[in-house]
Amino acid sequence: MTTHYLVLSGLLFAIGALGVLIRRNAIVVFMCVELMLNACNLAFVTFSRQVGNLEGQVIAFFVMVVAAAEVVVGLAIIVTIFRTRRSASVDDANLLKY
Amino acid sequence: MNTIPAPTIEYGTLAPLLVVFGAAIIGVLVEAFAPRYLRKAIHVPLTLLSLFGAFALVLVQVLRGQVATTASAMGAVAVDGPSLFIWGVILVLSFVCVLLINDEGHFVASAAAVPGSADEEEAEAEGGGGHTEVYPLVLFAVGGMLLFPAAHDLLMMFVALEVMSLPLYLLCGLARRRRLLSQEASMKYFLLGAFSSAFFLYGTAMIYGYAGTVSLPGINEALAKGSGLDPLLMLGLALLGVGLLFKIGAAPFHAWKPDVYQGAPTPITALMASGTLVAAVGAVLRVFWVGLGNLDWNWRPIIWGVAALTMIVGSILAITQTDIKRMLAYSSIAHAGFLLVGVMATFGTAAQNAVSLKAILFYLAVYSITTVGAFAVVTLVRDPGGEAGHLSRWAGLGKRSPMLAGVFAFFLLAFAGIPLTSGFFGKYAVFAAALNSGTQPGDSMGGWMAGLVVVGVVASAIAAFFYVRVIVLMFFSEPAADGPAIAVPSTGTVAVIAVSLLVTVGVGLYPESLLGVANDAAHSLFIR
Amino acid sequence: MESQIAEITQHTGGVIGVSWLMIAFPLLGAFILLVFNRFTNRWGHLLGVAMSLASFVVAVLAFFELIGFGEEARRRAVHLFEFIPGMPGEPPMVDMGLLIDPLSISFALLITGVGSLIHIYSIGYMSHDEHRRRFFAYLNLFVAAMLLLVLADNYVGLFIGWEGVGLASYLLIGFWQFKPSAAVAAKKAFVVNRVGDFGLLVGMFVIWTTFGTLAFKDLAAQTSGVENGTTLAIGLLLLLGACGKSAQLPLQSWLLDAMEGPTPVSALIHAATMVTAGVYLVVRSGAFFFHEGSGAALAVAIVGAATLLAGAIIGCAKDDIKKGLAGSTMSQIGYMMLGAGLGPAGYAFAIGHLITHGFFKADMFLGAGSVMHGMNDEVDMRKYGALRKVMPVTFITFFIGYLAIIGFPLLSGYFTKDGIIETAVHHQPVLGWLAVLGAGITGFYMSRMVFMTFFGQKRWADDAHPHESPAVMTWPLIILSIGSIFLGGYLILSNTLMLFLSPAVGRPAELPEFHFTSVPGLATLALVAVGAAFAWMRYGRVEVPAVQPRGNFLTTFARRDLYGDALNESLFMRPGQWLTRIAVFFDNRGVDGLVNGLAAGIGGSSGRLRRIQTGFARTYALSILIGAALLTGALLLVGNI
Amino acid sequence: MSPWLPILMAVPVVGAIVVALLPKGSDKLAKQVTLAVSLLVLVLTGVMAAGFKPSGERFQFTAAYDWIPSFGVKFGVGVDGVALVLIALSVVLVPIVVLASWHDADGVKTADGTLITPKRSVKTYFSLLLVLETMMIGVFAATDIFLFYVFFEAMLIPMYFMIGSYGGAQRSYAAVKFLLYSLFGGLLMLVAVIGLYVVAGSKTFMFPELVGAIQDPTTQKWLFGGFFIAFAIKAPLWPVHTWLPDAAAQAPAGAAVLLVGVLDKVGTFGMLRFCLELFPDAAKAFTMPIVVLAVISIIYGAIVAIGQTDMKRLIAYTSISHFGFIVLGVFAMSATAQSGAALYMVNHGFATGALFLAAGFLIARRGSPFIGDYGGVQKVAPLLAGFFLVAGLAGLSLPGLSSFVSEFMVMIGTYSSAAHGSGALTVAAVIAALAVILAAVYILWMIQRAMNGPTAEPVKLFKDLNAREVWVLAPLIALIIGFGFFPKPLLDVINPSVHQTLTNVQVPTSTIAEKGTGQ
Repeated sequence: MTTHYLVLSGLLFAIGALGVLIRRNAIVVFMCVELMLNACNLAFVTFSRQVGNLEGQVIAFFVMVVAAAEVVVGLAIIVTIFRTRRSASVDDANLLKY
Repeated sequence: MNTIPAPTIEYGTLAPLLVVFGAAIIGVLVEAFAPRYLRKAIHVPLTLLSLFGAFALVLVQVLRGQVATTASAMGAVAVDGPSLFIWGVILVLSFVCVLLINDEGHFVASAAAVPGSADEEEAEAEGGGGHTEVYPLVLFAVGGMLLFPAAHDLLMMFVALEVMSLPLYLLCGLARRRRLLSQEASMKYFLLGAFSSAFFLYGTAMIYGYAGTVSLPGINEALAKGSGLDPLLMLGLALLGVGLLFKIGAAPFHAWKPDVYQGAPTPITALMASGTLVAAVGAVLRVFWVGLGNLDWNWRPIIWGVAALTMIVGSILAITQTDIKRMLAYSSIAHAGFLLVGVMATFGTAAQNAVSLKAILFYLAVYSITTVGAFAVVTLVRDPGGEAGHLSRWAGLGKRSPMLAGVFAFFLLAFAGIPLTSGFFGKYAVFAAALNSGTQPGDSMGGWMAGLVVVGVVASAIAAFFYVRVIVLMFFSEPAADGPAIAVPSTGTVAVIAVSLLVTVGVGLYPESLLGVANDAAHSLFIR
Repeated sequence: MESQIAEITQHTGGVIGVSWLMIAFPLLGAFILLVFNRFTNRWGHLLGVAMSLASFVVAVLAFFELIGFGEEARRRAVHLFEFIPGMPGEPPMVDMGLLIDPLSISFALLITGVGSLIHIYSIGYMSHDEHRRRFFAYLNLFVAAMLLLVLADNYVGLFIGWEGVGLASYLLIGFWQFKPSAAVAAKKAFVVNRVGDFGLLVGMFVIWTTFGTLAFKDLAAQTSGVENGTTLAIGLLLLLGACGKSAQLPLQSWLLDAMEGPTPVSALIHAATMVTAGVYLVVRSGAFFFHEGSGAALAVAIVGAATLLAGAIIGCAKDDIKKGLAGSTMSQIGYMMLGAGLGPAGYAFAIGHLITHGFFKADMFLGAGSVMHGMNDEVDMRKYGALRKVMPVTFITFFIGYLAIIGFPLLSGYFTKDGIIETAVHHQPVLGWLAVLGAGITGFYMSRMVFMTFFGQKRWADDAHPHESPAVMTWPLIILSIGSIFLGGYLILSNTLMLFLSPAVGRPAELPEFHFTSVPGLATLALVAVGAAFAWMRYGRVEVPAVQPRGNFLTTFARRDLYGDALNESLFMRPGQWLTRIAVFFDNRGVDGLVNGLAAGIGGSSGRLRRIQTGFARTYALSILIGAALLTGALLLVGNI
Repeated sequence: MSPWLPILMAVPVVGAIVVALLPKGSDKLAKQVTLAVSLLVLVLTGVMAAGFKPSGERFQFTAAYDWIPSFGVKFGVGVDGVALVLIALSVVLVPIVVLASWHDADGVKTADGTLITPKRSVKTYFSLLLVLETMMIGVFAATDIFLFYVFFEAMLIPMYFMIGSYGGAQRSYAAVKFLLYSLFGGLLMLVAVIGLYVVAGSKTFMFPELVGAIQDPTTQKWLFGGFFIAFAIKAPLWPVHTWLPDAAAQAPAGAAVLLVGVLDKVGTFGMLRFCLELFPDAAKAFTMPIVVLAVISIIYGAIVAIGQTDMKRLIAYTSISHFGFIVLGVFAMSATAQSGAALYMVNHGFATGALFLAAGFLIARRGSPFIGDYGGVQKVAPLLAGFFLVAGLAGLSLPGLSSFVSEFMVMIGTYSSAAHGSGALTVAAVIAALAVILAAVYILWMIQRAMNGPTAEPVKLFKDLNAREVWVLAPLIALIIGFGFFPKPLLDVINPSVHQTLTNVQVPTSTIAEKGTGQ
């Protein structure tokens, strides 16, 4: 029952994490992070049902709000860097190293 | 139907928090409605006053002896002794950092403008003073920092984490010079920060699944009942740890630190290196003591390894750095390791916990204030292209500007933990707490604690090398012909450096002043 | 035998009570001359002489006061000050004091007497040297140190004097330090002496550990009941010290080089006084050497016999007049050691020979100095010849000294040397007959020296204008030569010296009688005559080549100082240099290299590790993920332990 | 509560602040103020020392103020005999060093006019010197172990700057090496200090209260190790000695004097005071290994010294050899040896101080530390050569000079020590005695090469010592000779405190008890 949702959540999280690792485009990377957050939401909701209180569901709402705020900030940053470099590849930005 | 009980909010207790957030919101309004030429004139007093006011409110609580003994805001926020101490420290630090931020020329006029474009020139000509959004953003970040260590449940902690981090992501990208580096720092910090907070959140979810609550005391209770070996719990604990350790920059989650510290505008670096670290360590302490106190058998070996690794990685990698801010970033990593040694010691009886807590609080206070001072000095050493980051440009500074170089050398000695500086007593306090905890009856990790302290000592010795190297450069090398210029410091910067110096020297000579406060704070312990 | 040594009595008042003045006068002289430096240039030498004479006067007065006491009360200790205090509530570890007894006063008289003469002589000899003042300062320093050596009532005081004379010797050998040879010789003398000092030092350790005291007074009664091994060890260690100071085998090599110093120095330090300190030490420490069953005394005698032969052989081959005399000094001290190694029976002869040798050898050294003074400091005897006519006083005094040393009957050396030889033949026949042989060789080489210098043809350098030395130099010669004639007879006939010394060193149960016609005595005389005749054939009758001819193996052996230097070089110096080089290399590369290597290792690992920070955000993300995995794994692992 | 020691510590630091605050261009005034302050301290110390009662309490002139109650740390000071003589040594050396360094920061010109060190900040140098003086007094006076540690580490910093800013060509390498080496040792000691506090559990760092506090032998060994390594580095003992030649060779002569003469003594002082008394069982257990290290130091230092071409390095190696003697004396568990070691600390300060300063004067005339660049100095500068010689002779422990008494006591005490049977220590003493031969070689060979022989061409320009330089060396030489013949004033003060130490270590404290072991 809830196990499936948890597995799905785990899969989503893993996919998100993997996406962050393998995608170059900053937007996609960022979307993968959002995917991870949503995996969390799914887990919260599932657990909410499993443990039998509503906290998890409330948390999911909070997370959505935070994620939205993150999008705002994130896109602003990515756009700025795109405008400067004419590239949204995260690998291109590697002046800071060693 | 059940009636939803009206939440109780302890306004008095939470007042410092509310003042800061309130001021931040007013700042946004100012940004939206006030004419451009007025904005700075409003922002600066508003920001400083709100921080000062919040600090005053903290003081009032402490001096009136009204430190809360139960969690406030329906168990969401715990304004206990350690929280108040941390708040005080963060407020002082942010006040000081605002003075630095206030200085001309650190921030770009228009973040959106492409570097070198006509837009940028226009914005420069028009705005002159740079982004005034900086002020409300800083206030939000400070608010997040205040909330982060005080959060009494994991959700509040997550929200605080984001409130603290999101403005900082932006602030990192606002440097006026070396825009590319700044933007890159911003992006890296953002992506990695978001990545790690996803881990934090997923960990929270797992723990929620295990304990049925995200409230820290609730978790602890559940642990007391349960076997404590649930994979769900372990996974949750690990992922939660990732998020927290990321924020304090412990190895192997430290990679963002050097890049971000180097790229960000120096005043922001100062804020991150001091305020964020303090807040994050506070949060770590709270999570481990309040939330996972019954699980110390499990997490202490892990923290042992992380602490040792962090100290060594930070010290060793700093040796070959050539950029001063980057070097200080690695130094900050090493210091995070030393702090973790203290965290190791927070377990068991309340008395032992208080000793360790006192040590860490003291360490945090002295280290962060010295850090701010050091970065303030960094802002003054200039090249035609901005700050002279490369270490080779610092050669012979002692001859050009003996005062400044002397002060910086003193800060470095404090970082190295030479006696008669504040840093020494910080290091001593933490090591002493660690050894002391090792002798607690029945602690199977006693020998390990001594071992960790020896690792810390070795790391200190290695770390001393790169601090000393800078002193060698400044004092024992001949200045380059076209050496860096020393910017005429503004009153604000002078004040920052003076305050840092005063604290570093004062606490170095008479640590009891600050130790007493830390002691009182620690003795009231975290609300469990 | 020990029972005959008198108890030491504590003494206050009188001249003996202020006998420290003997040391203080010359010390003050040295102090003034060195500290006030240039300001004393004009009258410094006079001050030096005055201080030495003052010391002599005190010594003479003390001597008369001493013989005023009964025989059993002739050992007077004078307490000076607490030198090394003990732990709280305990007596001092070392109390500094003086011991005025027949033995020490004999030395004191010799040192101050001969020393004063040499001081006076030096006024003339050094008159042209711009650093004459400094020379007198060093001479005064030497006298003070030497007096401390013989007068101290404990081994530590003795040792301070011991090294003090070493220092003075170092300074005076290197007086003309701008000559590299002098500088090297000075250093060599000091270093070789230090080898001996090592022995003396360790000897003191053993004495302290065994007896708990370093004072002569307390030692005397305690030797009974001590293990033989311990006394043997002490004896051998002290002997090592004595060998160093007295240039005995195997530490003889420095003495010949020491002739680099001005001639009065050679006379005073390297003939009359300092080099005899070893004999003093052996006699003073007799208790250790003659403890029942101890072989230490035999070792002393053997060393003495070996050295007397070695010195004599070396003396035969030297063309340098001073080195020839130095070889002879070695040899004569060998005799003294031999005597001292025979116990109370030999002590008096050893000390007697020491005193007469002090006179006649000083006489000859000063004579040699007088010759050099007239010959532009030429030392090569092959450049001398026929000097008897131009420097008659020098010749006559030198000749008296010569007769004394070869043991010409009725002169000083005859009595003392013969005493040693006869006692040796009686106690240690082999060594005794070797000593007889040595006397023969002495006859040869001393004759050779006299013939080469004063007889034969002139072989002078073109610019040499030999002349007699001034009165200030000849009078000391005359006085010394008078001593060389009569002193021996006075001391030995009727056992004057032996009886005088006996409270301090004991005496044999039966007093010896001097026989003019004993077998060893006659044999000695015969051999000396043969040696002298042989010398006459080689160097008196025939012309001496002005250039040193190539000698046979034996000559080369002697010329090269019996390969002593070569031996030292190959055994100690070269391995030492190698060891030093290896140690320096090891220190730089090994010990320091390890430290620097560690530092470099950390730095290098830093340089490599920082490459992990690639600058790619995705790499960082990977590190976070790996970290998360590790954390999870570790937690699960720990949880399941 | 006696105000003496706090006053002694305050005077130099106040002086340092005054010097630092003097207006620009008042270099001469800065020097004069420094000299005046250091002389004042000397006088004050003299007056204080006159009131010391050797037969009285062990610690006198004690004072203790709460400093960091949270850590149980007190500002506790007080002196026993050994500390007193070491403080005396420090305050005697400082005015001498001030006078010796008079022109060191002005830009030193050689006899032929080449500038060997550029002009540097005079005020800084002299205020660092005064700060160092405070710390030197403090480190010996501290009776609170934490306070001791604070001074132990903090005194590195002024010395670090003195070497790094005012030293020779390789100064920064030497300064860093010095600092890191010492710091590393210090940190290990810090662990041990904490451990001591924690394990003893008496909530105090006051030394008298901690004596005997640790009973468990294993704990003692670990803590002993922490202290000992720090002190061994400081002393320095083979094989952790290599920082000293570099530091001493690169430091200006004055700083080198304080470094070798006083700072290093903190190591041996610490062994005597802390390693022995706090951890007596461990000290006894480790006696043999330490004695072996000490003997290696003695011989090794001497042999390596012989091979040096650089004068100051040579002197540094001789010091390593001498420190071997001191360590040997400390751990020989014999009253005589230990008194000798304590006395050696003082005498070595004078002797090596004089030697370093004389070498410094020589080097200032030529600009080269290499022995081979000199020759025949005696001819042109007899005074300099004379002082150099006496200092050198003190270095080779010539009897009649102060170092002899101490070396003699160390060796004879070691030889006769009853602590460990006579065998091993006897051998150690005999091997150590070999150093008297090696010492003659390294000192006299140096003198032969530098001072004797024909006068080298550049040396002909040398001027002899001027009045200032004579006043630098003369007091040292006077002390060396004076204490050579009359060490009683020092030993009378040292002996009771050594007695106390050995009582705490439970070793026979009588010199008499040492006797008779050879029979």
